[in-house]
Amino acid sequence: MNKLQLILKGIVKENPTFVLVLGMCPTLGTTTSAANGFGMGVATMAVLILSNIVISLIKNFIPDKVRIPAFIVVIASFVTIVQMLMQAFVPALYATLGVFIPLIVVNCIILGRAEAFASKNNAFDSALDGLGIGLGFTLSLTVIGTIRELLGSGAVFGYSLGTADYMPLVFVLAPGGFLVLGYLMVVFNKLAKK
Amino acid sequence: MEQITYFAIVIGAIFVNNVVLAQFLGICPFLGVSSKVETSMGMGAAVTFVMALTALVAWSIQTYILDPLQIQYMQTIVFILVIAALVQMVEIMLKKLSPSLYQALGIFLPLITTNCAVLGVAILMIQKEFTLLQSVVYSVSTALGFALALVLFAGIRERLELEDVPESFRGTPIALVTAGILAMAFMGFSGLV
Amino acid sequence: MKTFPIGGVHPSDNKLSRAVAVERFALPDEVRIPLAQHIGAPAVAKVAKGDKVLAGQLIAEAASFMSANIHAPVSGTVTAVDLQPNGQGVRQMMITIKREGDEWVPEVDLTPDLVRECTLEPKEILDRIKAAGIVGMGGATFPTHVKLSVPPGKKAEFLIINGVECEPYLTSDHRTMLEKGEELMVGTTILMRALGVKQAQIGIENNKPDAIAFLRELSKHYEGVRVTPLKVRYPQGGEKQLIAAVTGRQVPPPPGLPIDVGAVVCNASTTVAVYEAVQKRKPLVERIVTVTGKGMKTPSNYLVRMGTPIASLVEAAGGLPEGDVKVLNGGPMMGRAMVDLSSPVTKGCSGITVLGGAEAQRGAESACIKCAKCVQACPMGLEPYLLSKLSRKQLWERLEGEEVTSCIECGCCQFTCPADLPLLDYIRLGKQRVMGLIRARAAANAPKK
Amino acid sequence: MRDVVIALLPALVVSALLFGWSVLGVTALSVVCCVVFEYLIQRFMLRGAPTVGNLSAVVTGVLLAFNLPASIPWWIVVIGAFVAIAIGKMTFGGLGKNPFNPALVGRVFLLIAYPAQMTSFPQPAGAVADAFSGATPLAAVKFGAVSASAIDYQDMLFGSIPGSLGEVAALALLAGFVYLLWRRVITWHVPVTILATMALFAFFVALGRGWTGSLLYEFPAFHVLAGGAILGAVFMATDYSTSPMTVRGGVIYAVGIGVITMCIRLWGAYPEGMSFAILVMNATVPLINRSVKPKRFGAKK
Amino acid sequence: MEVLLYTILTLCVLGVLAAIVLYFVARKFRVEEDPRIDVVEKMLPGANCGGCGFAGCRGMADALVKREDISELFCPVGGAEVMKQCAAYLGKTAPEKEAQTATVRCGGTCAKRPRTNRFDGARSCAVAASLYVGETGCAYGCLGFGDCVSACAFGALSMDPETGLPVVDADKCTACGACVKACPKGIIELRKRWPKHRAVYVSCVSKDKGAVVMKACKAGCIGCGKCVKVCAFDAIKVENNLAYIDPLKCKLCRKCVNECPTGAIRLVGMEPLPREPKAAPAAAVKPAPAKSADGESPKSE
Amino acid sequence: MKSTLVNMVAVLFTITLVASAGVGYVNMITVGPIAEAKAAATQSALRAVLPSFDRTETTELTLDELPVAVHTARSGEAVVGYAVETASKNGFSGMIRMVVGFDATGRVLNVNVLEQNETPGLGTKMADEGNPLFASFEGRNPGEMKLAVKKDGGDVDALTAATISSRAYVDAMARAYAAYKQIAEGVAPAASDTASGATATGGDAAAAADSAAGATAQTGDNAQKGGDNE
Ligand SMILES: Cc1cc2nc3c(=O)[nH]c(=O)nc-3n(C[C@H](O)[C@H](O)[C@H](O)COP(=O)(O)O)c2cc1C
Ligand SMILES: Cc1cc2nc3c(=O)[nH]c(=O)nc-3n(C[C@H](O)[C@H](O)[C@H](O)COP(=O)(O)O)c2cc1C
Ligand SMILES: Cc1cc2nc3c(=O)[nH]c(=O)nc-3n(C[C@H](O)[C@H](O)[C@H](O)COP(=O)(O)O)c2cc1C
Ligand SMILES: Cc1cc2nc3c(=O)[nH]c(=O)nc-3n(C[C@H](O)[C@H](O)[C@H](O)CO)c2cc1C
Ligand code: SF4
Ligand code: SF4
Ligand code: SF4
Ligand code: SF4
Ligand code: FES
Repeated sequence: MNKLQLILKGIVKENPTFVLVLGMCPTLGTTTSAANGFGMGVATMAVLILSNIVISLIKNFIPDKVRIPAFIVVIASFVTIVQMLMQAFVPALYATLGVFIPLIVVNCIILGRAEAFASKNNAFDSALDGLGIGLGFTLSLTVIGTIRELLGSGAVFGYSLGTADYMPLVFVLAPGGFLVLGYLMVVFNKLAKK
Repeated sequence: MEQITYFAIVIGAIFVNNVVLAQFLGICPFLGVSSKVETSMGMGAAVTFVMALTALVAWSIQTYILDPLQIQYMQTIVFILVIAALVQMVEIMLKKLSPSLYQALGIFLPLITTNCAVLGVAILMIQKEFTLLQSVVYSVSTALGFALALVLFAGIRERLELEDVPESFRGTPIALVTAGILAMAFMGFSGLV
Repeated sequence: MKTFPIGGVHPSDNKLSRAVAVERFALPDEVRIPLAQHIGAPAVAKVAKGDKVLAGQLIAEAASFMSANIHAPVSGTVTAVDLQPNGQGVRQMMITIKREGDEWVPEVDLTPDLVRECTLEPKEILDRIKAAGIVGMGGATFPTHVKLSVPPGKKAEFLIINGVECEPYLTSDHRTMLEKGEELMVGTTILMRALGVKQAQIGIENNKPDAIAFLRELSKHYEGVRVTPLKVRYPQGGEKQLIAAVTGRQVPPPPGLPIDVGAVVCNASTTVAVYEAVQKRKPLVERIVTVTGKGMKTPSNYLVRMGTPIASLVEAAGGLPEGDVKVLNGGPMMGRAMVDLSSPVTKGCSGITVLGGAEAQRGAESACIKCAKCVQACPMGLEPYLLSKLSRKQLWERLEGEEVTSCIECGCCQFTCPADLPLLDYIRLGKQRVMGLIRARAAANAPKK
Repeated sequence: MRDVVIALLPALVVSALLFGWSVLGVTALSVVCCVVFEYLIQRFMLRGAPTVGNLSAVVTGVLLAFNLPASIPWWIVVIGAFVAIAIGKMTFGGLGKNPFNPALVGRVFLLIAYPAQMTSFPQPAGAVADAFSGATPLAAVKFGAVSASAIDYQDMLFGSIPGSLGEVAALALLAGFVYLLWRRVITWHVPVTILATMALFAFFVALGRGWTGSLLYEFPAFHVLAGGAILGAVFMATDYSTSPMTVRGGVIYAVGIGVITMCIRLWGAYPEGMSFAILVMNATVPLINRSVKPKRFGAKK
Repeated sequence: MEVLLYTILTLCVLGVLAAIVLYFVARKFRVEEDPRIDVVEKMLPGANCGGCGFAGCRGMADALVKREDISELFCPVGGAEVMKQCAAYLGKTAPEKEAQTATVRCGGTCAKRPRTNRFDGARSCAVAASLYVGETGCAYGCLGFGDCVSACAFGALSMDPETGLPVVDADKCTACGACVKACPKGIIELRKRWPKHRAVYVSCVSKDKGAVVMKACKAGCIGCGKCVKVCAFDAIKVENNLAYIDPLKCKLCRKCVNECPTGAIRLVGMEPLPREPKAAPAAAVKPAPAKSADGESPKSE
Repeated sequence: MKSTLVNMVAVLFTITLVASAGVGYVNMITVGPIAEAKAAATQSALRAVLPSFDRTETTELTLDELPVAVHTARSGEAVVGYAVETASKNGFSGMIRMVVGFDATGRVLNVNVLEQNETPGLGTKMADEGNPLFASFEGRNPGEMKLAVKKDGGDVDALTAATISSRAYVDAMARAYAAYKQIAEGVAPAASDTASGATATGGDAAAAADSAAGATAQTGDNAQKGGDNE
């Protein structure tokens, strides 16, 4: 497969959110604003790329029965390391993204990609796959976050449009997350079909 | 610390802070394994079992290893390793004991590992400083909350199967919209505990 | 007032021909006699083209136990034994006879005298009924001798005569009870004798007070026979509903049969036919047919020979009204729409209903609103909305699980549905398919045993 | 559906007398929006034959309006109608296919989205001066602004209390109930079971608390008359497509609604729980329909 | 340093423990399942249409792996290509099967087959067929409610509103046979697929006598037998008043087409032979169409 | 790869070994910076509600079953103010936690709502700038006010349509003030049930005290018997 395609497929054809429907929890939980969505996306992408690389490197040595435990330890280690590094050296960034970081461990996408892609391909392709899927994820989360923020609190990336009083707050709460994602998925599928 | 009654833990975990509908945990299996009532019950049972076990093991590890050794920062890794191993175990056993259920749960069984709900519960119960018994009650109730949402949902989706839902909404989108409405309904429980 | 336990509807009864005395219908020039006029195997033709036959002569013989004899309704020449369209346009084997006069086989007693006395053994009674080709005239055309042969291990306790006639419009049983009351009573005692039961009840809906009073009076002279008035509620005449109303016992779901609760049900006209077969050796070659409808000039009850073209009955009752009409073989609830009026009257044909205008039209189907009215109306405790949906989606296994085979096809659900859904159409289809599956399964399992 | 609209009229009239013209304005706007949204969606998105003729959108519109304060800003009504019809109903394919009560989806959405506007109620004409200062009796008692003994039951029967515009007039709603029963649109089981469950629940809680006269918050009649109990029980819990198909299923569903409503009212954060309870039990309806079958003829007991 | 030590110790011990436990559990609960089933399932198209006669692709994969002789098994959707692939993987021989297309054998258009009544029951061929003959005088013809259309999972069928008959889009048809099963009248047949979707077939299934057919439908086969006489390949038979062209014997010579007095023989994808006075039969044995059929490459998908 | 006991154990062992070593190592190099960052965060939270100071001492109390922390801020020897971490569980939905800054005389300087789960648009207004609740307290000494919302006959302007949240806010404020009184003036509030001490100086130690807070809270019941010791 063409390397560029490898990256691009994560954005539309295998979009983790709208097509694979994986990693829904952070998708819904962190998209109360565009900035949060974006931050989570980027953090996930970082871990995804790292873990994809490592897993594709070690895949041949892993017996079937301990595959998942082995992969998950790798992922969790990366997440913990990223978390600690951020906490120590960029506390400001950590302050905004910190709460989401441990969630990355259990983000289905990461293990999903480890299983579906990294465990079958070489390190370079896996890295590209991680990048592509990560970009798709970031993009989706940012879009969802933007819409929820706009509908729920009348702001875009934190800039208030001054309509906050007229906006239905539900959209930044749990139900709004489900609703926005549901309708976005319909729109995405319609667009992707064309 | 406030005295938390077991009743409050149960009601809180099942209704008020339902994992799926209020806490956004475990959404993937919630969407994936909720098209049939029978499978959803199976999944609910599997998750309950895994969660109860996780609660026991995670609590013990936290109390007897991580805390005394002052290595709390290893919490995530250690817990997830334990969960992964447990799930793998359940999977292997299920394949033997109930192949039909295994077939139905398909790829979602390994996903219990990454079911945020399981890790989430383990971390939350430690955060809430529950005793062992409280932890188990809490995680089982959470799992029941998960199962409840799953089964309710499966019922609705089975019904929608028979109806002619607009083409573009079939599948995940309608499930999400339904979940949204259900989440609104569950907001009514807020403040109960 | 006695009635059945669940469901039911109340359509307006429209018994236009209730007070019209039965009229003997002119003999037709040509009759067509289908070989399948009953449930079970079609009869086997005993005559060929060119044969001369007498009225009452056996022209087709029962093919097996579950089958029935067929006799010539008129005398004449057989002109064809071939496929002919029935009322639904479907090709069926029929014997065509060109009538020449009206000569009967000699053993038939054609006098109107009442013969009360019957001293035959049950076996002999059954043989005569079988020989006369009697089948249920209440609609199901189930061979009566089969019904009367109580299987070993079961015991009949009640005989119930079905004089309910709950279908709107139809009055043939009603007129039979009024005009052949004595024959009905004697027929009842014969059936009791054949079954070895001590008591019989005649169930009649409360909208026929004249028949109730008349038969009550007569029943004083017949030991063990009682008249039971019943609430006016469709389908009071359904076999299972009638048994429940009269005895309080519920026939278990399929494969449960009335005999499982000790009951045998016979239609009033069937009972009169039994009288004629046993006491007068007269086979089943004629019956009373109600020809009715709001657009008909003279709604009537005719005594008609089998095989008479239905078109001639309609003509006699004033002809088809103008406009869009629907002709039903049977009543509006259970009748089958006909597309070919030249098709013949058969043993199960109790009435021809002509509906016109709005009555003939089914409303345009809209979405099911889940109002549950069909569930409340179903006398069998089924969920028609679900059955119909599952049938539409061809989910036959689930349909079987929802007990579609219990459906008696009464049409209450379709009648009551505010969304005008063709519920029964789909349920019937589903029931057929499920029965097919069950049979196939039974066939697959049978050889192994 | 026409019968349902007719049955809702008495309450509408009483409400208009109590709260003035705005009642009619809100109701009309809600109905028009519901009908228009349904028409547009059916026509341009589902591409089906128009279905507004069946009047179900009108019922949804009226019931949505009945769940709003008379003083609600107009744009909130429009949003509510949109949510009710677009999300609550047409997403699922329209009439009869929606698992949740559309009007309640709209109402709960608004309640969560615009809590301030949705919980300030105008004072009805003829009310005891300022007894509740814009809070419903339930809220007033629950949040301790008024003691339950100050409740005037006569006002509650006739509707002279603050509240959503259609929920206050108990007698008018009951008249509608009788009409629906008479026309055989609904059976009595669900409404009566809900109200009875609520009354009994209140009674036992009161008993458990030793019947302390000072706070008769648990007084059964209070709960039956207060808030949306009657409106919900008679008109919203009975909605065909979102309630069970069998009588026995209906009773289970109704008990569920009653219990959840009372739990929310007594111990939850919200003063009123009817809408939530109905929605939650709506979700259980498919399961109830699956497991509670009608009594089959001839089946063994 | 201590902390680091503990960290390593804890995790390693847990890791080893997990490995050991998993190993023993796995041994205790071992399940044998042929892993090839998964592989074969992935090779199959995954349409789950049931055209192969199994409940979904996995059923087929199971059979392919387990059965010794797989020459009976065929996936119409994947076609010979896929079957070869599977067979190669499993080391078995693939079945050979000619490509086929669904063919609607009824020419009774609205214009040629007048309506004699109107059906107002459920809009379903299966239902109508169980109730009566249909809206026209022909007891064998298409009922026109499109059960076949809804049976086709590939969108290959559609109803032509003009004729009231279904039309096959041969490019989309995978010959799964679902429509054949769905049609209660047995009108649809899977026939050999020629290049460019050419075909010659009798577009009628009526077994009625000629006179009856003519009364009901102007396009029906009357069983006159003229086509039989003209066919040089012995491909046509008349039985029960109905001609049938064997698709495997037919060479698309088209001679029968002009012979049919009612036009019941349909020609697809080709120009008819010029209508000229009878040509010498011998000259027509190797006619143009055969050449052109060979000459043109099959239409690529 | 096929699984055997040996390779399973070996692989998992290796992976966990490498992983734990890696994580452990990163932990070692990050403990210090993380602690510093946390301390800085606490300090900045305090600075937000207090005038400038150069060190704080922290006292942990339990008032009405809820833990309260009083940070006494000094500039040199002079007390410049007190920051009280307080809470109320009477919120519309759940706990409300906030930091209240008092000056040395007990006037409210600033309030920082740390945590609340109120209804957005109603109760959440308590965290907005210039909301009526804060406006009622700003620059005033709670001791001189009637600590109740106006509806209940007090001096505090409530948030519109959110009396519950307002009451909770006032409740938290009252608790903060009581704690302040206890520390600043040594007056044990009548309703107080406890106080236990952990005094520390300087930025770094504040963090340590912070992490000990949990433990203190847990033993609150025992500490009660100890009475107030500072
Ligand atoms: C296979 C079969 C066997 C039956 N056996 C008996 C029987 O043994 N005894 C009996 O009383 N009726 C028997 N019946 C008759 C039915 O109970 C019933 O009378 C008949 O189907 C007509 O009823 P209906 O007009 O209500 O449909 C049998 C029917 C069927 C289809
Ligand atoms: C819905 C329904 C309604 C029926 N109504 C009558 C009726 O009114 N009168 C009647 O004699 N038979 C009626 N039948 C037929 C009876 O079930 C039963 O077949 C008949 O009484 C048996 O007697 P027979 O075999 O002599 O016809 C009805 C059947 C069904 C399914
Ligand atoms: C959806 C909803 C959300 C509410 N949220 C809050 C809240 O966050 N804080 C609060 O104090 N009261 C809340 N309430 C309670 C009501 O607004 C209640 O009427 C009010 O607190 C007391 O009335 P008052 O403040 O107008 O005097 C809420 C009520 C509803 C229905
Ligand atoms: C008895 C009855 C009650 C109804 N109640 C409601 C209701 O509470 N909310 C609503 O949106 N529609 C209601 N409808 C109208 C209609 O059923 C509703 O729009 C459907 O849920 C749409 O599928 C009701 C209709 C009937 C007959
Ligand atoms: S036709 Fe069948 S399903 Fe319908 S009411 Fe009658 S018995 Fe019930
Ligand atoms: S009566 Fe008709 S609309 Fe009502 S539930 Fe039954 S099928 Fe649906
Ligand atoms: S047209 Fe018939 S054979 Fe062809 S794909 Fe469709 S259903 Fe299958
Ligand atoms: S071809 Fe058969 S299935 Fe298709 S519309 Fe005609 S009758 Fe119906
Ligand atoms: S991300 Fe939570 S379960 Fe998938």
